[in-house]
Amino acid sequence: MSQMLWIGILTLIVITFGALMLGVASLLGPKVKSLVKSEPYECGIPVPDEDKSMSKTIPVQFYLTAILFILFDIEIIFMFPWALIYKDGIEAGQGPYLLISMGIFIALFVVGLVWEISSKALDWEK
Amino acid sequence: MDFFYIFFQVIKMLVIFLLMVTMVPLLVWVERRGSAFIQNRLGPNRVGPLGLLQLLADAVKFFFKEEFVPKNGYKTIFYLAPIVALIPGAIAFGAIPLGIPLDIGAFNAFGQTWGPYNLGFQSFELGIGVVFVLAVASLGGYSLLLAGWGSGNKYSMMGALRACAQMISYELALGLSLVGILLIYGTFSFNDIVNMQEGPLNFSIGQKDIVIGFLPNWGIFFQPLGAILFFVATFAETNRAPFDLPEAEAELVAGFHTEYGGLKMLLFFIGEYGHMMVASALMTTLFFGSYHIPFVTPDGLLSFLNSFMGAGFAKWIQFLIFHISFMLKVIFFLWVFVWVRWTVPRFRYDQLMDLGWKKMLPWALFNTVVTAVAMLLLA
Amino acid sequence: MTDLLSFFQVSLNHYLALGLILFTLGLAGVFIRKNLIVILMCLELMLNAVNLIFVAFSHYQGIPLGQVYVFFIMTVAAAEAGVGLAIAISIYKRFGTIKMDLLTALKG
Amino acid sequence: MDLASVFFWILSIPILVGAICVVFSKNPLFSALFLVLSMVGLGALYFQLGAHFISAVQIAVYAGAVMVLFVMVLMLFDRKAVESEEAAVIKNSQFKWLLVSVFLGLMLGLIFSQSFIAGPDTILPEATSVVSTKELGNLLYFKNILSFEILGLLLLVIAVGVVSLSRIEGGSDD
Amino acid sequence: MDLYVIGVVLLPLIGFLINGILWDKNNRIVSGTIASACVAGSFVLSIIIFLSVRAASVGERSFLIHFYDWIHVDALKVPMAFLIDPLSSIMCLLVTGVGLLIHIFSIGYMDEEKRPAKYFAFLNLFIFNMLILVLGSSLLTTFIGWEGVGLCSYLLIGYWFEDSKKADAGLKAFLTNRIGDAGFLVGLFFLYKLFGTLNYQDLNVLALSFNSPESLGLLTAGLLGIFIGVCGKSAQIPLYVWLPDAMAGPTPVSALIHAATMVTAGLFVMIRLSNLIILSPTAMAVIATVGALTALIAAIIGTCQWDIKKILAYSTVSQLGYMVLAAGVGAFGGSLFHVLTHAFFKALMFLGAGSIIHALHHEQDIRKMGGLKKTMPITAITFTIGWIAIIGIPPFAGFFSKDEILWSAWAGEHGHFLLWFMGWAAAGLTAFYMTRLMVLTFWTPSRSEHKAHESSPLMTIPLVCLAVLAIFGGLLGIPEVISHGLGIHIPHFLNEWLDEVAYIHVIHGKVSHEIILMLLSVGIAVFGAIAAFLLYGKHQDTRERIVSKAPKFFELVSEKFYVDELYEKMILKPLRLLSESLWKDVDQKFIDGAVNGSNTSIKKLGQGLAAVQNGFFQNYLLFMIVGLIAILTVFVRYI
Repeated sequence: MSQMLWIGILTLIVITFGALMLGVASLLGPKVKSLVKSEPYECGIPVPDEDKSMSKTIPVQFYLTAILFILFDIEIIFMFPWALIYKDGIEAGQGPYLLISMGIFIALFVVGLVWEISSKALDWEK
Repeated sequence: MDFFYIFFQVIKMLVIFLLMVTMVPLLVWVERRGSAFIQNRLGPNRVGPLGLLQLLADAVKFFFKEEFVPKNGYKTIFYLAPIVALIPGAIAFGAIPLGIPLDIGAFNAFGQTWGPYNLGFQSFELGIGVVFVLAVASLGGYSLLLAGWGSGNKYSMMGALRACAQMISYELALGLSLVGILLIYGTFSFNDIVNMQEGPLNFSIGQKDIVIGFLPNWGIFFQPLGAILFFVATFAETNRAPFDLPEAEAELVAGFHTEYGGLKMLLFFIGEYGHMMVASALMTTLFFGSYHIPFVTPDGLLSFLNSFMGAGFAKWIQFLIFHISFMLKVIFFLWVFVWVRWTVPRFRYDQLMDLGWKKMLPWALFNTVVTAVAMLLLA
Repeated sequence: MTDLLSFFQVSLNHYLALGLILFTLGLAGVFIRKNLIVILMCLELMLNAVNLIFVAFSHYQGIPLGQVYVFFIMTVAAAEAGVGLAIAISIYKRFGTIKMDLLTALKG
Repeated sequence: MDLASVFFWILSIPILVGAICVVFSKNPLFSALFLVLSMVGLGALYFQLGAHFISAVQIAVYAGAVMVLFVMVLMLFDRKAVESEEAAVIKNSQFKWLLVSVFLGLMLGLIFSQSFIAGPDTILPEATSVVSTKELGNLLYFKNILSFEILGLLLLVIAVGVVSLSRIEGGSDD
Repeated sequence: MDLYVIGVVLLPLIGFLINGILWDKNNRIVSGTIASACVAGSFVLSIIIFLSVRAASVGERSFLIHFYDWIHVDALKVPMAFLIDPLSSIMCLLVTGVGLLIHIFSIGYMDEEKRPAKYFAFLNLFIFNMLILVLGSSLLTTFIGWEGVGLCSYLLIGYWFEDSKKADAGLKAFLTNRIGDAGFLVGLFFLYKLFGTLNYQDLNVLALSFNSPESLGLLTAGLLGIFIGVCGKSAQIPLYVWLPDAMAGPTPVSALIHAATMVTAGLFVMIRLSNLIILSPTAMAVIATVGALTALIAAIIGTCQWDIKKILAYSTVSQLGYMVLAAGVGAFGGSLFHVLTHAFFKALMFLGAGSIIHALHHEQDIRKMGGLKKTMPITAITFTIGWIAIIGIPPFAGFFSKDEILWSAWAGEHGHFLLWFMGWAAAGLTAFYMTRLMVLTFWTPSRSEHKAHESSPLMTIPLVCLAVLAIFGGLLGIPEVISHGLGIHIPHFLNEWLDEVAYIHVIHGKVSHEIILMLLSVGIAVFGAIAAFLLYGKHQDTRERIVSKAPKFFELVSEKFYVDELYEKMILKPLRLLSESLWKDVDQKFIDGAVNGSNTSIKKLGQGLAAVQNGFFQNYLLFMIVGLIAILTVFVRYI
């Protein structure tokens, strides 16, 4: 239970350190208001916000990577407990059972991955 | 849970955090000197001996930079991003044991005797060490997204999205590569893992135990492929070296950093180098036997030291030696980071993602399956 | 004074109350907000509330099985969020908006 | 008031504040961030309740992956479509709020009446120790192996489904 | 014996079937001969039956021929069986005999008819039904014949259905008969309720042992019900309107159906139930008064008619009134005697009228006739014989039967002076209009533009036969007085014949009274004849004067007392109004309204509910939450 305490304390330390740094910087730093400076940094033709070409066509890759990340992340998380009990399982003679069950799971994992790769879902443009 | 125990704990945490924070300028110095050395030039040597104080000068300069927020950015998110960048690194680093636990004898102060304490040289030791670090690492992505969204301009947004996409892709490989080593160790807590790596390399095939004297019992020998995958994944995780396309100057105008300057930029650097330190620390603890010195066992060293100095003092020396060995290993890996950054050319984004999804992930999976089958067959 | 203090002594009810409040907030969110993404988020909130209650009960009843179910709920919730957002995106592409009050095609 | 209670009250503040802000904030992105906050708070609470591995999974999966997806998707939409004048909606749906609050009142009445009748803690056994991941693993892989395999299948189906969903006409393959 | 009965009944049916098959062949000789042959066959068989019945000893003269059980429902057992006994055998003779003559006549009559086969088929069917009616062993089997006969009368009256008036007449006949049949059925039910059986033989046995005064009311009701049927069929006061209109059919049909056979069916049933009728004096009083009234009124109307067939129709109604009067006063033998005699001379006169009409190319108005004495000698002679018979001149049949009825009306224990007086007056009027008819058609100079010529032998032979029968018909029942007067003992043949079957009463009036009555009736007949002869002969002007003195009365009489218009106003109009209102208000507004109303309301309900499903998913959630709250409230209160 006490470990919670230390984690809490550590986060507090970090946050205060960061806030302190920013506070001091904003205090010490000069305050010169000028329009140009606060312009968003643009290189090349500034694209007005409204008709952003992105409004209708959404690059699918970002979104796809994220969702596939979630799915495979969960599959990896499922592997952790298995990894832990695998060694004891072998001693207890349950080794093959565990291997096969996880084998099926990994097979599904592989099938999903192969399908993803073959379906060119993750291909980014050049 | 008496007063002194808490006091010592807090002191310990502060020391560890400051250790990390002070390491950062050092690393920057190493980076600048290293890159100069690789590119056959001198690097900063004006300020202080060998340019060591250069970083101090930079820090002071940063303090006096002006703070401003871009026009259509979100003020709160803009300021929140640097702080969020700090947190994951620091907390992850806190979980990793930096040295041998220190036990302080009973002493009396304020009229009562305070019992002996055994302080582990880490902020907090958790039963779920490894997966905790992974979880906290996954929070790292938010700083990028917040920075991108807060600064309001299209380039930083695109840069943030790309950086985040890259990070999460390699997080997969990171997690999967760890599964292999976890299969071997069978536990999450770092202390157990470190204790398992003591003494010469020994494993059992069938009923016979095989001991190889000249090799230390480190994780690398059990999981070579896992180690390599892990190390490469950490490169991508920290947006370092070959994988630093998102905030590469030439490509996307420094990606999500574009709008940041001054101290906020420094905080981002601290965050980045913090992640690097966590990565190398993980590397050493999981695969290179943390503070263990190859042919020396902690008790052996202690008895050797007792032979020519007092018991209490010997314990401190032993604590110090092991800590130094751990730090040496970490510094070595940090150097590898710098070394790789200035030698390997940068990946193109789609190559980078392909590597992550189509190369690293399958290999990590392969590695896990092979280890599992091997363990079963050789049990 | 003591029963006031005892109120602060945390028991299962407190966890249930917290979970319930979260659940109701989530329900209200789904119920009132018009933005599809926010609705999905509130859905996640409701599921988290359920997880909390599961863990609380498993902790206080001493049955670790509760946590296994939390495990399953998390995966299903994650999958559901993914699909939900996929649909949200295709709706956005198709109708240009994700305001729920405009999406009333499915009616009697 | 042992340490556990203190932690509960401390942690419940960010969780509740986060949850309320999720429902009430005008900008969906802010509601997403507050949701992350509330999820991390919940993770800490799970740790508190002895479910260490579950708290790590909560932070890694929920806070670390699902919410990243939400934030990414929100960033993909352009501002106009996403930020909608929601304030009015929240304000003028008093009846719905009434309904929800009635529901809350009833449930709370249910919970607390239950315990008061039987006394604050008689009905509930004393808190038990921490559940180790190994124990969890044994349960998962020996007793619920079937649901585990089905979940694997589910994830596969979702993976395939999502890709095809995002490929529906209008999807930009550029 | 069974074979003969089957033969009698089935032969006309076979004739009907054969003609039915030859439906649209227009060879009247072939179909005519087939029909007549069949009826002739059944006539011969009925003679054999009559003789065998006569040969049987007096006691057991009734033979029951049982074919199968038609209706067998626990208590109710109605056998399909024929009863051969004196009454049915004599009726059989009458039906087939007169039927045969009329068939032969109609072969000649139907010369320019398109489809004679159809006509002869219907005629045979009619004979077949009449035989079933007559031979039936129980009231129900009689009822079958009763209905069949009604059907055939409808078909034959409306034979030329192209002419809507004739079709309406047929319909009118059928409907009035139906009303009568309804009454008949009610009576049937009462009797069945009372006696538990409908067979005549059982009924007669039960009647003898009937002595429960409290069920007398039920018996009277039953009998009156049956009497209503009789009124319908035999055209008595309330339901006689159809007979005059029935003249729309071909004349042989009128002769057969509306003179000889069908109309007498009612009487046949009354005679069958005579033992029952005797038991209830009230029923007899009702029957007698209705009979007398019909006789008087029909006679009055008959005096002012100009259509030859109408005159004969009203005279038939009046004569039927006599028969019913006889039944009413208990002289069942007398009524059967009058049935027979009337069949002969009325059929004779109808056929005579038929040949006149045939000759004058369908001219029926006697004002346009005249002078036929010379041009159609045989018809004229036979017609005069019929005329003498009907007005009741002693040697001829008419006198004896009418006299017996009047005598029993006067002297019978159920008789009454008034009844006799009405009968007597009707007899005078009958004489008046019959002689009027004779004068206008035969004796006055010809007024018709057609050149009349004697009909073919086919038509005249039946006329002659009937004339002979009309003359000698009277011998069947010579009253005691006359036979006693003449010294030779001629048995009242008919009464003895019917004794074992029906109730034959014996009148104990003084002989002098009887003789005086006879003289009175002959006197009134002669007076009527002379009056008509003068008024329509030379002294046309006095007739005009009498008529001008009370024009409205005569106009009333010629318009048949506006009975039809009365019915129209009293019964049909309200009926029509009722049905119209039922149709408009009840059916359309109420029932349709309810039906349409229900589906429109459901549609509205549906639309209301559909509005709820308006696509806003939050609404659906609203309902869910409301439901949840409801459950919770229940739960909270009951934990």
